[in-house]
Amino acid sequence: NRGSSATAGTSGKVGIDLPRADSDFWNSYAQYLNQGIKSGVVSALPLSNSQNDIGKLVANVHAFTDQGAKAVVIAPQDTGAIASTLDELAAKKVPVISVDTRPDKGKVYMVVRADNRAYGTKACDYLGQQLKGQGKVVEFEGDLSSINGRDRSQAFGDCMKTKYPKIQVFALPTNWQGDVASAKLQSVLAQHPDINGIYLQAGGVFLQPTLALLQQKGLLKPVGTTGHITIISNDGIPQEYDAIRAGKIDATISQPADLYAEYALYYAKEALAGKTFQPGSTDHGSTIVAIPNGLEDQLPAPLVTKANVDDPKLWANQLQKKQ
Amino acid sequence: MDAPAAVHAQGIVKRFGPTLALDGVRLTVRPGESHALVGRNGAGKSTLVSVLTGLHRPDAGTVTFHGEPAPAPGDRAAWQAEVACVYQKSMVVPDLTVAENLFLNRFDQHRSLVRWGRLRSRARELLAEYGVEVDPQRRAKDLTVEQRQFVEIARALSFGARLIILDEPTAQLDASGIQRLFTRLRELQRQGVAFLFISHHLQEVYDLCTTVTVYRDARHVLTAPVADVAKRELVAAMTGDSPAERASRHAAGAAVPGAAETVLRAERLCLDGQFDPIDLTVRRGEVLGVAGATASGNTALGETLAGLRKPTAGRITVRGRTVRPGSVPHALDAGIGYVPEDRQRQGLVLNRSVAENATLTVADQLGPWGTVLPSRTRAFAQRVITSLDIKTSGPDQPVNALSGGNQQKVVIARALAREPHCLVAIRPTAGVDVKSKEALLGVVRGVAQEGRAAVIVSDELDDLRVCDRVLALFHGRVVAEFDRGWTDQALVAAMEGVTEQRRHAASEGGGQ
Amino acid sequence: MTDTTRQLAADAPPGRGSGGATGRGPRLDLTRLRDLSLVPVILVLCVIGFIVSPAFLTTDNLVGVVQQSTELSLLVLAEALILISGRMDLSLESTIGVAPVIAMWLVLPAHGGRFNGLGLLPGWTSVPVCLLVGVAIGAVNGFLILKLRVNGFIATLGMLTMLRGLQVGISQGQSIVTVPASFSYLGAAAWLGVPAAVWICLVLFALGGCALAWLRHGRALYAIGGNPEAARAAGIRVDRVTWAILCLGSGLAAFAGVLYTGHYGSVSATQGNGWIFQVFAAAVIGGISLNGGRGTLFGALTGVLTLQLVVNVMTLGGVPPLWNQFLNGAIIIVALVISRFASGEKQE
Amino acid sequence: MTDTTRQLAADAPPGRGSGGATGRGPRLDLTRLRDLSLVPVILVLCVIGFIVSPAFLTTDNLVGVVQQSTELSLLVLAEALILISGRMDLSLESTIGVAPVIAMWLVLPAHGGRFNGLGLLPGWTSVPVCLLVGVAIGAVNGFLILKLRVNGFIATLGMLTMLRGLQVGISQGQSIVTVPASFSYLGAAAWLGVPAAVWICLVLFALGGCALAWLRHGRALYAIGGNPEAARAAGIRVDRVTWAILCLGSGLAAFAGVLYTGHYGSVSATQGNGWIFQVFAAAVIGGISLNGGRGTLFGALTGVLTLQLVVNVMTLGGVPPLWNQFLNGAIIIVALVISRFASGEKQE
Ligand SMILES: Nc1ncnc2c1ncn2[C@@H]1O[C@H](COP(=O)(O)OP(=O)(O)OP(=O)(O)O)[C@@H](O)[C@H]1O
Ligand SMILES: Nc1ncnc2c1ncn2[C@@H]1O[C@H](COP(=O)(O)OP(=O)(O)OP(=O)(O)O)[C@@H](O)[C@H]1O
Ligand SMILES: [Mg+2]
Ligand SMILES: [Mg+2]
Repeated sequence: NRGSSATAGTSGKVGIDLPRADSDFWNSYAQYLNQGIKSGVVSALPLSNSQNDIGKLVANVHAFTDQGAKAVVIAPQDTGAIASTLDELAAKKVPVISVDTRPDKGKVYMVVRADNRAYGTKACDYLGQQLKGQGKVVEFEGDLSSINGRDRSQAFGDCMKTKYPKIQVFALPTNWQGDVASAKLQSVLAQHPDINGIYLQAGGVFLQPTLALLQQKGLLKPVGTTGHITIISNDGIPQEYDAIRAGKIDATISQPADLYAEYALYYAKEALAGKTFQPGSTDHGSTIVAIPNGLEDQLPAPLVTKANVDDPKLWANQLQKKQ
Repeated sequence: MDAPAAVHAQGIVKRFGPTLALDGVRLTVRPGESHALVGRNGAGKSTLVSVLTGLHRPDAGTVTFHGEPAPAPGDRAAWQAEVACVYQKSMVVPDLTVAENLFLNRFDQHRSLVRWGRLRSRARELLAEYGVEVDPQRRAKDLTVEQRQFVEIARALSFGARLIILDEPTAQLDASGIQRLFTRLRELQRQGVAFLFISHHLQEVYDLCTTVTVYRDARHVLTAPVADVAKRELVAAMTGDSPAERASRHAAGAAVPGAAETVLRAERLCLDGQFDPIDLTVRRGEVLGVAGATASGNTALGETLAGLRKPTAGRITVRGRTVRPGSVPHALDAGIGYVPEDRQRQGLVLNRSVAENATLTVADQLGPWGTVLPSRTRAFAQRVITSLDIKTSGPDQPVNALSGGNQQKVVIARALAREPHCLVAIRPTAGVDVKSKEALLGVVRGVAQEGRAAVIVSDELDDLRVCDRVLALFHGRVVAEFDRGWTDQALVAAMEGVTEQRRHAASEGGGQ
Repeated sequence: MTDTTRQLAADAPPGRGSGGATGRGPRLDLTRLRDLSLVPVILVLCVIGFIVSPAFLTTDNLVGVVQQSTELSLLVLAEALILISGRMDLSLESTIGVAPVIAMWLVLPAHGGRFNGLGLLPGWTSVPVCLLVGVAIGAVNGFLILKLRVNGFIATLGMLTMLRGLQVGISQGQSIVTVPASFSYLGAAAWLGVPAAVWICLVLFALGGCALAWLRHGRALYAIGGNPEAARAAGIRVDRVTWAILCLGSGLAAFAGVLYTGHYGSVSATQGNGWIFQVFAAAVIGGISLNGGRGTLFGALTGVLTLQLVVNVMTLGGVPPLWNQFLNGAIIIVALVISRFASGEKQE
Repeated sequence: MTDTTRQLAADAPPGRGSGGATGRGPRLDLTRLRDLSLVPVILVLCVIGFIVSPAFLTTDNLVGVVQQSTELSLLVLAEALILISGRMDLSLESTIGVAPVIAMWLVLPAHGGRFNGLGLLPGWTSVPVCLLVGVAIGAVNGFLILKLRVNGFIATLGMLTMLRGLQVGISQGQSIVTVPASFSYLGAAAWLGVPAAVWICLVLFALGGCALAWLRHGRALYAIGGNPEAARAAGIRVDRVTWAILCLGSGLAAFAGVLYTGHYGSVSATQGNGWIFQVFAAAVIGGISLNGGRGTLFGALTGVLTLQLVVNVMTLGGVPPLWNQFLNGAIIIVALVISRFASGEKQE
């Protein structure tokens, strides 16, 4: 009956927008959302998809409010252009849960995301330790005009400069395109055959092209053997786990799609119930921090290596169980 | 009589959407016969041609060649074996070489591989055979109109068909070109090839053909031996009304007093590669003719006067005011009206209305503050439609739905719209039927009568007859100047550069 | 008499419905019909929208739809003018982003904010500067197309990439959130309860429509697009007018950028990204010919509304996200086919 | 003699370098020159490349560059054929992605894998099926353009969106990692130390080039693109040939998809996204006219290599990431201008 009492306050519907439909990560996120909605955490309007276009996102949000949504869950891939929409929603007293990105401006009820800067730093530290502080590292940057890509790049770059100055970094912009990444890596390899490490900012896009290229160049040596190129990926999708198990890559940072979905819905429910949160650590091993325009629940983003790759708690592993 | 007709068409009906292009017409061309098909613009001639050559399938009616029914619509090879054709609109591929255009899609009967060397030599032979000096290597778009026309003719003849259709083949040829064409055709006649010959130049019909068929408004009007119909009857049949007084004789009206003020003057005007320094003056009430064959540079001269080309030297003045060279707007403001050579290319915006085209040059006079008031536009258009009697359903009809003749009238209306001091018209009656031709030339003459002036650049004697004075150009030089009363032979000779008789040779460049 | 009527029949242009033959009235209707060809589509969409959700017919929703179309519609307006005069400009989709960024760069203070500009100019100049930048971009396009005579499609495509790159370079890929009030006013303000942007767009379309219909230079566009040589022979300064239109078009795109900034609260790093295809789609299903000389702004406007309504209806209808894009494409094609048959003209 | 030259001069269309007019030799050179116009650009790029990094001239790097251009070059080959015959197909960029996905969907087992297909067909059929899907797509384009007579640009644009949406819908937006060996072989294998894909592309371009130069149907493409009516009068089945070419083009795109899958180890969800602009850029700077009837495959190939070399040189030169895109666009424009002046033809 706790459930019922919880849902008691939540008479209103929740409008949920998906940022894009063409990536493994966001599709798993959608799956978890649907599970949650089915299990009746909240009652939601049909999910919409803004195809990575802020204009569509705004249009969809309008549609939600017109349909009487009492709370909104969005994942604005452009953190600037959502500002005025947030203001409108604030005026309408509609609480907003922003997943994965932190809007630059405008009131949000809660930001649910794993700190992307932390990704960059984690990756940098891992590579730094593995390479004992020297060598040559390639970094596949995402789209320079995407906040998450930028955070990861900056954090990675800063950390490398300060902590591991002896490591030479080649930052390759790719617009999240696998073929571009592969082409540029190939060029760099021609220039520096002695690359020791690679950081993939998005396993979903870069993993297969990278492996394919290394395979073809005969550089894909199992972990531990000499000449192995240390690869750390980012996302935590099943394919990366397979690669880790197979010893093709060393590690990945699990961007918790499951937690994104779970807590997006959780905070939506609480928002409808009128509950407010305070900065501080939470019951689910994360911390809520205050940001200028609201609160942010910084979910843990575990580093996955051969050691813990089979941990059932990792979302990708649960995904596999399902199938 | 007994031999089956080379081609026999019976009860042909063809409509284009609302348009009834052919209304149960018939046509019979006997073997070895030279058959003329005449009719006003829009009579349906070209449409019949495309039916006879298998490009259009008739809505009703039958076509037979030598007694056998026509080939299946798709089977082009069979059609081409039966009948060869020079269409009214150019049928060459601009970017391909002459050689390839000649043998398009029939490079080698059996092998699908093209052997270029062989193709070129065959092309050279073919062109030589028909006396066309063109390098088969050149790309079609680099040819002159005449050269292209001859290439198409050579191609048509090369199919070895016993029936050849020529749709206005002479419309773009100058006198010498026409002569060359005719000599060639007469040879073929002797070899027993049958012709269907379409032209708006009735004289050519009399020169070349034995039988003539007249269409009017998509209907068959008459078929008779050429010998039995006088020109005036022919015209009557085409136009459907009693023969008008033909103005083929030299322009009437008082001679222009030499004292009359000069309207247009060009001083040492010259354009490299086109024409050498030329002086010319046109006085009030005068129509000056600039005669010349294709390469004579007379077209370039006209275009330079109109501001379309920038002269390399010399100046143009209208009533003493110097005109900024190479600028159409300034030429217009100075009072030079212009009728371009090719109405489709330079004359008209085909998908816009008659009204809009007619008022293109006066858009600034149809309303305050740069506005163009539809009411005034339509009123203006209505005026020109009535004054030039343009056959159209109204000012709002798009011009591409008008026939050539009527399209040409719209172009002239546009040129006259600004009431120019001097009208410069290049081949104003190209491809226009006799009736329209008289009307158009009458208009030009009228301009002069109103105390203004006109320049007609052309190689058609009919055009030049209305002129008070004619300059003959040859290879960019004025080789002769004629006052009224010149003889055709003299003028043609001058245009051909045969200048044995050079009465009042122009002060300028009597050369060679 | 009979043969005059036949003559009329003879003079009727092909394929414009049997009405075309008989006199003026019907033909006019037909011509207008080409511009109205999308109206049925829009009506159908409205019916569907009403069926799938009662929220559809609320003023809120409809005004929302219109407001969301404002920026796109300005680009379409610009592209329509350029297409009518027989040219193409792909770079509009980058101009809408780069012009505001450059303006901000010149205007914003050199330090303090997350994005640091040069602080060369006072804040109130930002809008005019933005427009000027747009015009300048148009001038460059004009130079490439009219002076260097390179292929317009690829030249403006190159500009598209280059300008987008310029934007990323200057803004370091960030969205610029703090902009001068004057800059964000127009996009954000509401007049008489309706967003200012909507009024402005309507006015601009009305102005453009009148100009094309009644202004000398407006008519000139059709002449130039329909047959440049004839236009030149008729004394129209073809190159000059074309150039002016390219500048005007880019200027409009820059202005769309201003509205966008106000509307979405920041100069977004991806502002206008990938819009150009929508722009062309809207223009063409709206009856503008890619070969120039044909089409009206009203048609173009219906084109934009159609595309925007589709998005709105699909959201309200709760189309499964995965099949969203598929439907989008399908509907473009359907609309295209409908407008082609409604206007009865082959779109070669 | 003088008079013939004058006469020729008279006919020379304005703007073709005066060389165009005179005599035979020069003209031939010009024609050939149009295809070679990018060679200087490529040489310059090579020099720059060598300066910025000695690694540039290593076989590794150069082979790499060529390998990276294989998929793109196949699309360009397809587009070139379509453009020469006077049409356009934007949907190629989606075909390269959707064709493999559909093939996998039909071939992969219904359960077990991460992506579940229907398992209707044995694994070895995947490549042929993929090609067939491509051809089918081309047929649909042909139907829209040739039967319904809608505007080809927008129709294929709609197809682009629709097919991309179809791919997302079927693959649920995932990349498909486990594909039949036969499917990934061609893209991954190496023959004589050079990637198989490179050999295949070279062969295909060579075949295409020969077909265009010596085959009757090849020549027919130029005729159709140059003057459809003349082509028809000459007995070429214009619509049939055009349709065939559209199918062939989409088939090639599907095949590019096969190579892509092998090359990058999976059918990526965004395979080919946004390539079409590059395709057009490559074709046009390679001397193919968007108005049809002009251009050679060799030129197109140089176009692709130019674009790819630019990326390679910029990477080796370590261009600051932020200015990458800007340079890219700038270089497209420069290449365009160069090829325009080298060929001496206005690109209207
Ligand atoms: N492409 C077309 N579409 C529609 N109608 C056409 C077309 N071509 C010809 N027509 C119709 O066919 C009729 C005859 O046209 P056609 O070209 O045969 O005239 P014509 O006798 O050749 O005139 P001209 O002497 O000017 O060549 C015209 O009245 C016109 O309405
Ligand atoms: N596209 C068209 N649509 C409708 N009617 C047309 C079309 N083209 C021609 N016509 C009709 O055809 C008739 C003349 O057609 P056509 O174009 O053959 O004349 P023309 O070729 O311009 O004359 P000429 O070639 O002798 O100058 C006109 O009556 C006109 O109404
Ligand atoms: Mg005709
Ligand atoms: Mg005709």
